[in-house]
Amino acid sequence: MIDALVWIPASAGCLAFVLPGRRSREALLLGTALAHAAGVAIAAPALGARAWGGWLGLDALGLLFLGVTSALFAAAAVYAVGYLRREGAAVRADFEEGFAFSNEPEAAFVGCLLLFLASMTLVTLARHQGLLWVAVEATTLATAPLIYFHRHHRSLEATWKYLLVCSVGIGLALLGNLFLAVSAAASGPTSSLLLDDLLANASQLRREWLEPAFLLVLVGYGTKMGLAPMHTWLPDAHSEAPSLVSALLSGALLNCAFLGILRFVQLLGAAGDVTFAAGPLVAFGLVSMALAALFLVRQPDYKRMLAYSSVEHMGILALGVGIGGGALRGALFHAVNHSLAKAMLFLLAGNLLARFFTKRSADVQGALVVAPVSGALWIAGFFAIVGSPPFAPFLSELSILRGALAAGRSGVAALYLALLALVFVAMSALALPMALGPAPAAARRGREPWSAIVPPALLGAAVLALGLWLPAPFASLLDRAAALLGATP
Amino acid sequence: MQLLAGLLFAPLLVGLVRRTKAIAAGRRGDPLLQVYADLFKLARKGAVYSRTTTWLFRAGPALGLACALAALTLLPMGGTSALVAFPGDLLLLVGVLALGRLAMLLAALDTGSAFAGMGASREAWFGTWTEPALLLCLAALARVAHDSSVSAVQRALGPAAWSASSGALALTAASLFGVLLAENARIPFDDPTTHLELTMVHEAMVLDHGGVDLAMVELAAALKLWVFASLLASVIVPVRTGVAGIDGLAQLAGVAAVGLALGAIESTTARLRLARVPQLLIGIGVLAVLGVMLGAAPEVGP
Amino acid sequence: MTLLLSALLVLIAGGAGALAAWRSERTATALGAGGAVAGAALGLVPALQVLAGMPLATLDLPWSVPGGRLALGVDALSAFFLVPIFAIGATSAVYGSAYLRREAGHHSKAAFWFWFDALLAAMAVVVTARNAVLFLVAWEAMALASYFLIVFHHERAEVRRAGWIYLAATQLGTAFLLAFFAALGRASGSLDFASFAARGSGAGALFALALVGFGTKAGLLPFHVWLPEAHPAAPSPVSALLSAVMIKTGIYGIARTLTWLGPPPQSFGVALLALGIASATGGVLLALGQRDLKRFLAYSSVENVGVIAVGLGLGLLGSSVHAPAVAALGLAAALLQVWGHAIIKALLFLSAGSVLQATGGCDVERLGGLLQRMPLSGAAFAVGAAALCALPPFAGFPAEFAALLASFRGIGYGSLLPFSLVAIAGLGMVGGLAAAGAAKAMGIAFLGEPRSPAAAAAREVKRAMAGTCAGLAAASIVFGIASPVVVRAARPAIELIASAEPGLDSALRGLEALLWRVGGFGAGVLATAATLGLVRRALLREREVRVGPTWDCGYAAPTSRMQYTGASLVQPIIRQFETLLGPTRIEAPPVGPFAAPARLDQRAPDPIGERGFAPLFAAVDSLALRLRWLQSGSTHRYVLFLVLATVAIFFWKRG
Amino acid sequence: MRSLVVAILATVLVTDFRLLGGSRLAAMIRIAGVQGALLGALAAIAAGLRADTATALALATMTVKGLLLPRLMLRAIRRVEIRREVEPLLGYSASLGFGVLALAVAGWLAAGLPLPRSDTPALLVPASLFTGLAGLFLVVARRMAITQVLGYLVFENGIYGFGLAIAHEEPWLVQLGVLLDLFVAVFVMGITVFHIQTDFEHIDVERLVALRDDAGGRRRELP
Repeated sequence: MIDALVWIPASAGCLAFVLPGRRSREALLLGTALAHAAGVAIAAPALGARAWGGWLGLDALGLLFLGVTSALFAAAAVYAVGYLRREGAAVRADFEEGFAFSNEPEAAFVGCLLLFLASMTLVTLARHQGLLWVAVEATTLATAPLIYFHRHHRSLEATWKYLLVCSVGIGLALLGNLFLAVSAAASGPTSSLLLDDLLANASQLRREWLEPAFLLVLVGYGTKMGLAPMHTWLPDAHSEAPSLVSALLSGALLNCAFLGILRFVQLLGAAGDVTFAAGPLVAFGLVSMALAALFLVRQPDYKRMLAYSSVEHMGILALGVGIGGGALRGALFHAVNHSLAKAMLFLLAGNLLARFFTKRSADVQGALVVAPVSGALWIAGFFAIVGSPPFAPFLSELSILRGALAAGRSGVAALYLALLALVFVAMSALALPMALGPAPAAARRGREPWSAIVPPALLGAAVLALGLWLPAPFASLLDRAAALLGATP
Repeated sequence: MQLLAGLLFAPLLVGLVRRTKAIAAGRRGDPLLQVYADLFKLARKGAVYSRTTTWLFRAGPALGLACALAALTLLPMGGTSALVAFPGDLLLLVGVLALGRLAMLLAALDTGSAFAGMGASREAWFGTWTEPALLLCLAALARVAHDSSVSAVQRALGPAAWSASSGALALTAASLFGVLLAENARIPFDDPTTHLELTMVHEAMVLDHGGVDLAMVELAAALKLWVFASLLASVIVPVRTGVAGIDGLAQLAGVAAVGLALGAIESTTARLRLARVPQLLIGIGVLAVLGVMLGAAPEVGP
Repeated sequence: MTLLLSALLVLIAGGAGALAAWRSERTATALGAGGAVAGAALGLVPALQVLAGMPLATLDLPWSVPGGRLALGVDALSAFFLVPIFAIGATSAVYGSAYLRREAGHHSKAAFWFWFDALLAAMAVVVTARNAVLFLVAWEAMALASYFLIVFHHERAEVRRAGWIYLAATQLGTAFLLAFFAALGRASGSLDFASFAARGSGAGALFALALVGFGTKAGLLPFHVWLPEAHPAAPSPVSALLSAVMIKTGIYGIARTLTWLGPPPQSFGVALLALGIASATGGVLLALGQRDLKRFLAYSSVENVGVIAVGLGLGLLGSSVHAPAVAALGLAAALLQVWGHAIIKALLFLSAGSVLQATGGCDVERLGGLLQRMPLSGAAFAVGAAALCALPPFAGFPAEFAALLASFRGIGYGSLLPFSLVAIAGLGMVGGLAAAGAAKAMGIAFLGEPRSPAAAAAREVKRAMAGTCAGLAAASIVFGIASPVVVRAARPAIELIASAEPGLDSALRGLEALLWRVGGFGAGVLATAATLGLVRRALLREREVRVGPTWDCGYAAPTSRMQYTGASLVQPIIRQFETLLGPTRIEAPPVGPFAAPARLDQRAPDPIGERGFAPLFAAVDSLALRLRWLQSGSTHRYVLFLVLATVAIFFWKRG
Repeated sequence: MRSLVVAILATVLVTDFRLLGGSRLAAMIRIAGVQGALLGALAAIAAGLRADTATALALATMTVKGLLLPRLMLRAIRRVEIRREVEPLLGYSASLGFGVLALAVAGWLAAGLPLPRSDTPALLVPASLFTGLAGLFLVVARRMAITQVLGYLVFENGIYGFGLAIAHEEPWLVQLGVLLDLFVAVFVMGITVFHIQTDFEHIDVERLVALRDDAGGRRRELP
């Protein structure tokens, strides 16, 4: 049953390549997004379901990320309809350097988008470490053409860096998975890379292989997740990709890589060796936060700003998981919050780009005047992403802080707070002046299309609602997901 | 009692000072009662007001005089309690004096005159130093007397207190005398008789006042001098027989002595350069701090 | 509690209604301002009830966010802070509805009222929250709402900059509060205020965190830098609300913290006293040099908050040596100042707003003669200026009296002697400097001749605005005379802070009696002055009264440019402190026979901002720029980082 | 049989050093192909698999790694007329020095990783780790994009070699993973490189550094 969640977007994706006509492709995209969301809603109560002989399965952790992915994809799909109509296939002039370029064929774009969804769904459903790895690799394959949508040299460069750096990372992750296989081989004849088997026999896993396996996977998937210092591809890819792709990359793809790491944390936890994971996770978390914060200071490009902010938040996630306990639950909550808020901001960045024709934040001013809804949402999104109440990231960041203090790590907590404050100061100096002030004459005014406003508005409403009220099913899902990783509530 | 004495004798004190100076300078000087005559003459005059001024200019002198009178009601005479006496009235004394000063400052600025502005500037400047110094003096007295009411302080500052903490009281008295000089626009801080515009402080502020307003200003100034002199006399004349008359007379004598001393100083000292004034005032403040520190051993418990 | 909740609802509804009615400015204003006034009136009732001694049920509902509970309660301390929030809130709303009508531009007045009402509601929740998450949410909502109010005129670059400084400062402060609450909740595992029990160890660190966090909001000295930027940038009714009420939530936070940390050690009192004296003297010194009336008032707020901190410090010192008289007087001084300063600063900021609207500027050197042109607003400002100097019988004096009396009492306790001396000297100094400042603000801006055509053309502002100021002026006199009523109202709050020190109650009753006398005396002074005024009038009745130009030693043709300027008025004072303040003058004297025109600029630097925070930010900035080579665009390097990270982590965990 | 395995592994090591010291692009691509073919042969004899599985695996590997990928890359360089020198960022002798060091490190790492099955050739783990390190070195220390792809290919050869050590546990998944990875990486990267070389000849394609943060001129004043 749950395998349909993979099949539907996969087949739709293949179909999109051959389907003629824009309308039909739009219908396919929206229909698949809707079907996927509906499928997730139907599958949600059936936690524990298995398919493909145990290679696929739905647990709390997977459902958490699957739900986010599905929601984000729905938002991006709606946005994409308007976006593709605006972009068109004609040759256009680049607004930064003035040369002419054309876009990728729309069919390829939509098809890759749908395959991207399929591969991400596979990541969240995979119950086999090898399959998980294959799925993560598949996301790379599906996203490369998406980043190279605008066929010009900057996006090509970004794609190239994305491919090269992430492939090396993924290669390391593969090595890690091979190490895991060695570790499992020692545990008996029934060994396999099926997660359920591994968890059941976790105590017999060989530590001397399991631990390096974790380190390799941490670095490998960490590259894809955007942990510093392996994050280097991320600002380029996020800034050059179309905004809705950036939204999916930042909001959904990074989470998928994070899930890959979490599966190993789960294994280490089951093997009683979770303390081994703590140190590297906290270290990568803090380094990511610190580097991102420093690169946010005076960051001239607002899409890169959002990208570095993603690095920072991935650092927060790693930190939270590394600390464990209450911080772990906070980190999972934060992953959801970050996805919603960041996707919202990237979509809005696309709106601003369409109005101001520049990615330099210094040249964007008076968004509230030029595009009142996008401007207001941009401010709201800014406050959400930096963790101001009443938005949900505040709650998750507070949970992580409390977790750190409860674990007796005052130094880490102090550093964490200081870096959050630095990020706030740096980002507020960039993001707020974009919305405020008088508008430049060059900006395009006029009514904003609903497809460009409704998705970010809904994402913003979601992140606001979660900041005010956690629905009981969501809270219990968080609890169960955290329990899978060994956190005692 | 004090109110009566103050109203009666304050102009006399001013006259006494002037007379002393005159004699020291080898002149005969005005009659002692000349100040009264001046005041009456002014009170009967008409007035010229600047177009620039507002009601504040007219209210200033009245408020200033009211403050001086109020200060007077806080002062005891000869061991009897003052008209208004309660713990903490020392602070009220400082408060009303400051209110009077602000009233005069604003009235001066209301004229828009450059001289008045200059006077106000200097008055405000000195005030920033005299106010803490005065408070510290009073703190020292309160410490010795274990009370923060002027009346109680006066009662307590008898020979016993002097013998117990003579050093503290002497320092405080010296400091208080310094504050008196500064607050009342006396040499070496200001020259009450000068009319060289660039050097004066208090007089510059009242240049535009005339008639009954000037009378009020002059009377207020005289009363202020009386208040300080009387306070100082309470410290330096530790005659506490318990008989109000004798103590009162002793206090009056003390006031007179202060007046004579003032005259003597003004005859022998030159006015300080403006820039040096704060240094002297800080010195006065330090004396007061020492006075507090040297005060009686701290009491135990509440 | 129902009333408080309905007050919050009315506020939120008013704000939302104003936003919904954004098409019609008039409707939006009516809904927004009306909502603020109605909500404030509703909210005042429970606050006053509690102050009158009627306990109020607390609200405690589960809240699904981690660590959160929807817990609200109004105890004496909350109620004491609620009263100014609602009272000044309503006053500012009334004033603002008239004020905003003349503010041109493309600003959304609907948004203004939305944030205004939201700010009131958030402040009310801040002082009544009984759960840390709820508190922090309200605290940040307060910061956000005030930020949007401050950047109302965001078409001006300096306003945006001021808003950013405010936002950054408040966020840095909040970081400390996050740490504070998280650490406080660690022992009990809960973030409910009720579970924050006294803890022996670590209280000092907790108090330090709270002091920085709340001190930033309150505007205590090293953390005050946002205040002189934000308050002048905001529209005046907002400045009034910020300065009179919002910064007091920082004081509330400190007071609330003290109820959790158990009997305070001496160091708490010393810290507060030190911060307080530094803020009071530093604030007033920095205020003196300002040309902008609203900036002056903002620095003056730093001073006044400093006086509150001095009061708290003295109170805690008294508590620490079990001197109930000192404790009671100190804490009473602090709380008296909370109300007193709320009235004074609201009055002054609103009057400054009237000046701004009447003349188009707030630079005192371009004002003058306004008392003649705006009699009611000017008179109100005069009262406010006198109150600002803490003179009897105006609103500032009762607190000053109590604080000084506390220090005088403190002299009697050996260990408190040095602190008392510092407090006395500091407060005395502040009093003198404040008088100079008030003379500058009042004397240069309102008196004398107008220094610019705009000032000469000024007319009295709308009746609603001038009337509001006059009402506040009257309130400031009434407060100065009837302050014992406030002490009585504050008594249970003081007992909460001082954790039931024995003897506190009688000391407070004693203070009430004293303050009645002080008030009566002050009233007497005013009455005497009035009588003297009558005497004067009687004397002048039969005399010739002429009106002419200012005599000014006989200059026949005075111009307004010959007047003493504000800068020269305070110049001798400022120069004495140049070592602290940094250079205040930029001089280019004429040189040589064919000299270029000479220049003399007076500046009013903020040494903390210029020599403290600016270099710090510059250092972070340069560090950030120096690391940029990491992102050099070279894939070779990027892969190298990846490999190095792998190698490093293997050496760390496996080496 | 055992000596044959050792001989193959030793040859792999030699190819690694040849790659580190190589300067002619086409030759290096061929060497990498040879390396892939050797590993394919290794799969057939050393993995302890059933004969049919082993044969299939070896054939697949040899085809893809030994023939397909090198041909693809050779075609790419012929089509777009890339310079034939590899343009080292680090000199050849230093590269060889690094090789010696990396070999030592690989040996040290392998010593800490005892394989569960005793019948695995002892040289397998250090040789594959070394190959992986050599590949990464090529990615980092050779300037051109095409050599980075080549380096990646060698890196993957190393991982593949390691995968042989456990091929009996997870035969299909491991190999499929490796091949898929290669497909993604080399195929997509190849296309990308092709694009880089053909579409944008006017740009200095060897230095893809337009996207960066250290550009000095683009500073923004803090408000």
